[in-house]
Amino acid sequence: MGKRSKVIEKEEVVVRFSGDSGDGMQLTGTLFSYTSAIFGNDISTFPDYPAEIRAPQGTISGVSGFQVHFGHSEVYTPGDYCDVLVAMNPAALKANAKWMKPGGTIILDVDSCDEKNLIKAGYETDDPIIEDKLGDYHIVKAPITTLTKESLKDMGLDNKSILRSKNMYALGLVYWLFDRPLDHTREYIQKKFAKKPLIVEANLKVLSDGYNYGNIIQAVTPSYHIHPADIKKGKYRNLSGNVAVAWGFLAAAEKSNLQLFLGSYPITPATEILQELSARKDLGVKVFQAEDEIAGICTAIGASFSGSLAITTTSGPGLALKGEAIGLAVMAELPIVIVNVQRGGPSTGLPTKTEQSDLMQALYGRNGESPVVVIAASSPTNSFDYAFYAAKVAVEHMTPVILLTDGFIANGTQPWLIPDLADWPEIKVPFVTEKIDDWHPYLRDPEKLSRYWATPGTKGFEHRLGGLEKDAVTGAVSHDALNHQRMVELREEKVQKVANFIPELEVIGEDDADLLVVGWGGTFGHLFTAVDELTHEGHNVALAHFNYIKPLPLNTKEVLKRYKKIVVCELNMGQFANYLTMNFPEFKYKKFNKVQGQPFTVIELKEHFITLLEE
Amino acid sequence: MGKRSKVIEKEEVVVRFSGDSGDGMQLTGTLFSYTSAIFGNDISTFPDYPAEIRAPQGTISGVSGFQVHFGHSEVYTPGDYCDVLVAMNPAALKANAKWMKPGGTIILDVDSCDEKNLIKAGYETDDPIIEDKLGDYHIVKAPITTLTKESLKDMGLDNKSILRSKNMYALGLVYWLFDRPLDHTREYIQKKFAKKPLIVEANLKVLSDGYNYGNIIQAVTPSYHIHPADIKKGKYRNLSGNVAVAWGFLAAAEKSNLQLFLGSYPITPATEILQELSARKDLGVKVFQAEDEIAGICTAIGASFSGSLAITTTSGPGLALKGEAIGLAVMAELPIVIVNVQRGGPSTGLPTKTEQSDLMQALYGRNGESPVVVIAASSPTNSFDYAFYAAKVAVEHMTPVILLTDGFIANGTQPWLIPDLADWPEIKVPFVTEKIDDWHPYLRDPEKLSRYWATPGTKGFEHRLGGLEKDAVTGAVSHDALNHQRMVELREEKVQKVANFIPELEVIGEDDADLLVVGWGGTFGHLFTAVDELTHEGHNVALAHFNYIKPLPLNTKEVLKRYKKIVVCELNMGQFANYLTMNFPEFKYKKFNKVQGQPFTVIELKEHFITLLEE
Amino acid sequence: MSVESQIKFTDFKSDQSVKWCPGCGDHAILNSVQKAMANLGYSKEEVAVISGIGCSSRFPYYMETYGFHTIHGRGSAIASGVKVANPRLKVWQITGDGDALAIGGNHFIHTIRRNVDLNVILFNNQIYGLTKGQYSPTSKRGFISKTSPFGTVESPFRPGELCIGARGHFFARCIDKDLKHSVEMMEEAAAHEGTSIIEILQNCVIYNDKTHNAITDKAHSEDRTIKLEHGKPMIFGKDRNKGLVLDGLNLKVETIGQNGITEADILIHDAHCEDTTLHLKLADMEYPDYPVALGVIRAVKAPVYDQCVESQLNDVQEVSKIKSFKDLVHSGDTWDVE
Amino acid sequence: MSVESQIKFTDFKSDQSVKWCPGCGDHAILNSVQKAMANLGYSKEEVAVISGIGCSSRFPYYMETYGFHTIHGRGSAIASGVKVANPRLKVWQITGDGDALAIGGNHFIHTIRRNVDLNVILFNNQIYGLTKGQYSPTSKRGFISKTSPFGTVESPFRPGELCIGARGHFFARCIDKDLKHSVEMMEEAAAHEGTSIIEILQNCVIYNDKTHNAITDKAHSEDRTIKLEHGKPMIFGKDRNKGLVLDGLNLKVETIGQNGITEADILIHDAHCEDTTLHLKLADMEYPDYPVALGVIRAVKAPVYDQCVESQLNDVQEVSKIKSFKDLVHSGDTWDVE
Ligand SMILES: Cc1ncc(C[n+]2csc(CCOP(=O)(O)OP(=O)(O)O)c2C)c(N)n1
Ligand SMILES: Cc1ncc(C[n+]2csc(CCOP(=O)(O)OP(=O)(O)O)c2C)c(N)n1
Ligand code: SF4
Ligand code: SF4
Ligand SMILES: [Mg+2]
Ligand SMILES: [Mg+2]
Repeated sequence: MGKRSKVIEKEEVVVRFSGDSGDGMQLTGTLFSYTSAIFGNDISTFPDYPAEIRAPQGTISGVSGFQVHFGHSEVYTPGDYCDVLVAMNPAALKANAKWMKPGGTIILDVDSCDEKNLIKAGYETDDPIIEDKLGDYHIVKAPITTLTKESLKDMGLDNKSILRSKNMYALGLVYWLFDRPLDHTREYIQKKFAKKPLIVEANLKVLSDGYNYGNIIQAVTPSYHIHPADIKKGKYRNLSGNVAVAWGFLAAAEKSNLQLFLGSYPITPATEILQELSARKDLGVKVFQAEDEIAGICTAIGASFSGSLAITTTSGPGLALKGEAIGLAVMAELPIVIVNVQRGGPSTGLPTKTEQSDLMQALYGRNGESPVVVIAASSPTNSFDYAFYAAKVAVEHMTPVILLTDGFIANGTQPWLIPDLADWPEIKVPFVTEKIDDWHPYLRDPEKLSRYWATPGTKGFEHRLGGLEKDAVTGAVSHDALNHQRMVELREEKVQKVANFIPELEVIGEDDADLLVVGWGGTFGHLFTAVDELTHEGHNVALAHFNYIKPLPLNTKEVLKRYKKIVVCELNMGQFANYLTMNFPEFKYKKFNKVQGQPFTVIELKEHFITLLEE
Repeated sequence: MGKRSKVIEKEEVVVRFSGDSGDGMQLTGTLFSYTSAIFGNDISTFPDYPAEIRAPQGTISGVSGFQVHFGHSEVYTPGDYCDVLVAMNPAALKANAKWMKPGGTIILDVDSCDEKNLIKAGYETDDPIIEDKLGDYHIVKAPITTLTKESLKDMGLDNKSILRSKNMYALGLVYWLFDRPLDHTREYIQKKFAKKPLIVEANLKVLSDGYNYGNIIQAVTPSYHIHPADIKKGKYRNLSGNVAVAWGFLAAAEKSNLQLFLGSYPITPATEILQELSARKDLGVKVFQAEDEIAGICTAIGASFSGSLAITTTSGPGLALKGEAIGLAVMAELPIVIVNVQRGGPSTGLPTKTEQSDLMQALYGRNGESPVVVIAASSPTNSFDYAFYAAKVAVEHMTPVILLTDGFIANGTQPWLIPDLADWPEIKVPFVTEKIDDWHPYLRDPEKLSRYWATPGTKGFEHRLGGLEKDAVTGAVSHDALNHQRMVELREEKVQKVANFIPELEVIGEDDADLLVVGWGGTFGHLFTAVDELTHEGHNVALAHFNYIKPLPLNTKEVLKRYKKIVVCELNMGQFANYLTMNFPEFKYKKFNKVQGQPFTVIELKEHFITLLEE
Repeated sequence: MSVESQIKFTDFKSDQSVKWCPGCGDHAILNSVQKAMANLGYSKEEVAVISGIGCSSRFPYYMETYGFHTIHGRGSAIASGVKVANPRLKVWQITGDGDALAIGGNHFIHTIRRNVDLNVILFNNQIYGLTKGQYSPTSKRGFISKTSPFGTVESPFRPGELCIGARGHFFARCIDKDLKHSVEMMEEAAAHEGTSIIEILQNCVIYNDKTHNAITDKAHSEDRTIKLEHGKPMIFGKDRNKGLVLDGLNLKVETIGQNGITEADILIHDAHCEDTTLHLKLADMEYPDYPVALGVIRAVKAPVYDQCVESQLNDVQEVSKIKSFKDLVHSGDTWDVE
Repeated sequence: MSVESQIKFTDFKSDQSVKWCPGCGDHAILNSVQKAMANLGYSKEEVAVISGIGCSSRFPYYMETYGFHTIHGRGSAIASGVKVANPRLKVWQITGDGDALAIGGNHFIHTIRRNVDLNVILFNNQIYGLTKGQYSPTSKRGFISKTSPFGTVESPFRPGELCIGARGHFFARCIDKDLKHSVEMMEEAAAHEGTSIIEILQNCVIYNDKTHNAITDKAHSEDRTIKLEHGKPMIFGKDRNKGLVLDGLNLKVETIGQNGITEADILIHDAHCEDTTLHLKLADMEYPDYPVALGVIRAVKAPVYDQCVESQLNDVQEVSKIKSFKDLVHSGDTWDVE
């Protein structure tokens, strides 16, 4: 490695790879994040692709991006603003320049800045840097296309394949920028194209040439230095929220010794869970790709009746369709987990964007008094944990559980310390097998108020379930007035009893903080980072983040009571704040809401909290 | 009329006709209520039939009842407890005795009290009167079966037809009891059986003989005397809540000059609206009996797009199925009214019973931030009014409106002063027809924030709607972050603007009342009666009853502010109380809830209110 | 026969009192199902009876087996889940013309397409019974009901035709009150692997009384229906002298002994033939032009979904190196932090 | 022809940029629809294009007519509402194999059964395109996709068969890139009163490229497909020397000039015949056993729902004494309080 003009020491860095949908930016970003993770940084990533399958080339709506945030200490979000932007065409520059940190570095493929592309991107002059007033950034105007062609000119590759390798050139250059080894990416290339040696060779060459190009331009380009993070020892892998959910259920199935059954219908951004579990025939998962969302949940309810660990996965509009059937599971008191990966609504809304606007739907989107447990994951990797716990609660308490994630954590990835299932809690399945004298289908566990699970095939426990109101004792159909009242109350109490089996709400920060920030679900990373930074900056701010929504943790009231100022931050119009108000009207909640299909930014959160502190 | 042993003077009386499903009690009750109404009493009725189509004869689950409440002043409920019970068999007695007022009169067909029937009804001795400790009531042990047979013995009728006339004998006797004319019932019989002269003759004879039997037993039986009510002059008819809803839409269609379109799927207890409108081809109603609830609303959305006054009708589980499509109407900003006749839930629940547990579903049962207008009718006859206003709001504000009624008011009837449509407000349809220069599909009325209605067939206004987020100005698909925020807010504001066009909340009672009773929807009659009686008994109690739920009337806060004690009474677990808490957390709400598939009783309400007053 | 076959049909009766209207065809069907299950030597615990909502769908409550009275129209989907999760169960679905063909139409056709091993008993009374008398998707054009006071303007589905249109492999038809034949049909359906549809012409005494009478009435039934049996000639009539022959591509009723027709000219019923042509024609025959076909009209072997799911699992598991959660999470790209 | 017919197909293009993948078959179909509408002399305001959700369903945005991109699977129901409410409109429904046959299956078959006057263009690419490549109800058994990495274990629907099973009266098939023929099919569908289904074999370049290639590939297309025309013999092949004949109840491919077969032996296509036998056989023909049938396979007159609704209204209104709300509320049992 040669001498560098300037090395910028950083705690953490955000890099964004962006280009046209066809430019391979998702792969580039993924490879970079792997290398960083293996190097020992903590990372968080987020892909951001167009709503269209193949949006028009060269336009802003066709820009595909992949953001990697990595650092020397723990990293909780993919980052709001980036230090380094790789822009493979003018549209990528146009779309992303507003997300640059002051003083950052932009690597631009200047070859792509021809008139046609500039116009498509909406530039009016031939100098996008000047036009967008980017003079204060370090601009690396790299002729990436030319250099790639140059690099491969003697290899006998067709032009299309050559252009396809541009992304490896850019990646090589970024590796140089951060002084990272090429080994992992080399291995990947060799494995992936094993059957096409020429392509392997080309990609490896371009990667190195990109790296070396860094050496050539080092006199004028700053490079970055980020130490490895001090993270827990062990074996890691990258995990996205959607795969984490799938795997959480696999773990629960293994721990409970139940067969995993998924009934589902594809829908963005939840489809990947279905896809992952469809591939898990090796672990005996039965996946039923249903004709619609209703059949998705109904096959799962049937499988639950049969004694499987039954789940269904969907996103907002699909959850709306499942409402009636969820009510059946409530009445029949059968275990089932409904995963809702929230996206922008209402209606078809913004299907590829994130939002938290299905909370009320999860709580109340059914006829009658129809209580279910609602749990929300708050990061890509803890989606594994909450899928596991959702399954555990469903089975042990014989209740439907709605697990909420969102497009942001579902698509984002984080390094995941591979767990040993032996360390995870047992899941005790309330099967009945031996004859109990006064058994009846609605006999209840006194502690949980849940009934037992007698599954077809078990001799002596033949019984009938159904959606009509049931006698609290015999389980037979009952139209009795007082029995109905009792059952309505019992179903609610049963759900409330779950509170005795979940952890208490933890507060990050001091008991006497001047402001309690409250959040739930996928906003954790941003809220935590904002609160953490403010704390380091000397403010007394605390964070209470909820994963258990219904029932709320037992100490919720006690926590809220401690703080004079509470602000509930959500990516909706205030649904959780309203829910807290219903439950604890004695406290005042300020609301901070954003409904833009985008996560919060740490900066806007901090600004807002500071204003609140000063109020 | 001969001399009577005792005439009981009453302000109001509750009569319950009850017998086996096959005994014709619904008709008997209906005829009696007509006669009372024509006589000039105010009335309120409620039928109460078994969940089964034909429940086992002679059993309690097979009892069919019809209750009539009529009085000399206004009558708001069908009454909790009855003064007079007609029991055609032991099961009817068993099922209803607990609903008798002290000192009331029971007319029992003693012929039906054979061993078989007594056992079926669950009696253990051969004297049900003693067994059920009914000694304090006036018991008229009438051998109705024998007397009917006797009466018709020379007519050459078959035994089945003779037994079918029993109900007319009982009805005749009840007419004697209340000194009511037989004319209307005679006319009815003549019209109904016009083609069967023998049956006409038989029924008329039995009716008279029943009446005359009263004269025979008068020495030992008290009779009742109720003066006509002082009700508004005019032409009246009887109206049930379901027919009222259907007619409200007919009125709105005529006023707005729109074609009425109903897309629906049968479901208890909403089917009658579909049936009534299916019969209204004379008024040009297009009814689409759909394959399911989803198609029901979707055809209506299509018809709305085409420019019809489009409605869909259902009950709880059906509303759950319509959630996704309601979201589409929210996004497309098309007018549509969704009628939900609430029944006992969750799931299939108690389909023939009443409940108010779909309020949260109506408000939130969809994905995303998806605001709609929610209106609730509060009596059988004002279901007409609120159907009309629901249609008016939907069309004038270009928004989906959910109209809530419930099984109780849907099946109940009241006399209805036939309106003159000329007195009803206009419905101004926001059609665009003439070319506007900068017209675009999301151009908004500045006052209402609603868009205009350009329907296919209108030249020059071709445009595309859809469920994806729309640009606030052009209406084109937009993934823009800030536009989404703006649209989410706009849709909410549009619904809130409706508050400027609806009446303020009225309080019945004093501004300084010690207790404000709050209710919504179908509980009005019971709440009002309870509050009214307490007021007459010297308590200072007021009632605020809501028909507009979303948006709430503009003066809601101001009303609530006045009272120190507020109790929200609902047939659910506290959904409206929670909703008020969300909106006005500054007030404290006590909850009085009942979830038994039954309306409140005035007595339990009064008792509870008195306890609260004493607290 | 196994010991299990000692079971009596009364063993399948639950303790709940049956609440259908007196005279309703459902009573007879309940008996047939119980008889068939006893004949089949089922044990109670291996049976799951799944229904949707409707008068007919109250059925599971009356069966002393595992049962699930679910929600309207979703019986097929729920039953599919029950069976796929545990293919060892005998899964019987009870449904009505509204439940299966109105709200449940999509699940009905997809279940048939997938060929999940269910025995589906479709009670066709051409009416919505439970909601008190509205026309259904099988009501005849012009039918007058509470929602069609001037007659419907819709053509009905013909369940057999729809079943075959959805690539169905088993379709049979029988009459509620003909217990013996109904029991036979149920046994055949049970023997068939894959989705078996039995359409039972069921009488609703209250809202659509006698709708099937033209053909089910004892006086005419033999002349107006034909009981098909695989491998047997298609002969019918009180005098067993009428039969079906092929006339070009059409079926035709002929009288044996007239126009030179002999028994040898009569078509032989082949329920097992893959081709749907004749099955469809038989299923679609309507009185008075034709006798209405009863019996097993179509019974063709085909891959069964729940079995395929199992065997694909087995195949993959045999070759896959991933045997446990642990294998999975340690496969692919991982790294160590030391 | 009227003045309206002066309209050009470009008049039907909206100002929105078309966002399908380059090379997607949808582009060609868009052109065909616009050409057909221009040929039909439609005016823009009388057309309503209704779709569900899917790549194909983005179609309405590209049409300068009234349009509604609704929710997944519900296009048929919404289009039915549009048409029944205003029968004067030309209502075209755009749908995909997932939209129409997975989630929308029930509305699809009921719309067909009712025979609502819609022109339904079914884009069959045998894949869920918009959600990025899962198998659909028309994907072939064994098909490998993101949700069937080991091959599906389901048999596909055949849209023509399902359409006929639902009592369909118009079914046609064509190929995305064959504009001329597609335009013809659309004109025929438009001329047909009642539900017209056109299945278009559409190529998804990204997730299921070349799935139809065996038959749509220029080199073989003429030998592997047959373009049916009403009243014309069923002849096909590059050399126009192959034809379909009847062999018992089965269709058979013969070569004219071989085995003594002459043109006179070849079946004549009768699209208007009520009986479904041959239509079904034609619709079900699959390569390589048969050529795949293109063209109008079935086009039979039948009562049209939206027309029946109107005429029933008129009939009742003619005889009813109730002409207004006022008449209604004053009819029947009323009384005066004075
Ligand atoms: C979601 C939903 N929609 C509608 C209903 C009302 N409903 C109950 S049964 C039924 C039709 C029953 O008809 P069918 O399946 O033919 O059964 P039958 O009563 O005739 O045996 C309807 C419309 C319901 N219970 N749930
Ligand atoms: C209620 C609902 N469920 C699922 C989806 C996700 N989804 C959108 S399009 C689609 C399938 C599209 O397939 P197809 O109709 O064949 O259209 P193509 O994209 O192939 O043209 C699915 C599953 C959705 N948008 N809404
Ligand atoms: S209503 Fe008809 S189908 Fe229902 S139980 Fe009665 S007779 Fe049977
Ligand atoms: S994904 Fe397939 S169907 Fe969708 S636009 Fe691209 S090529 Fe066409
Ligand atoms: Mg039926
Ligand atoms: Mg497709």
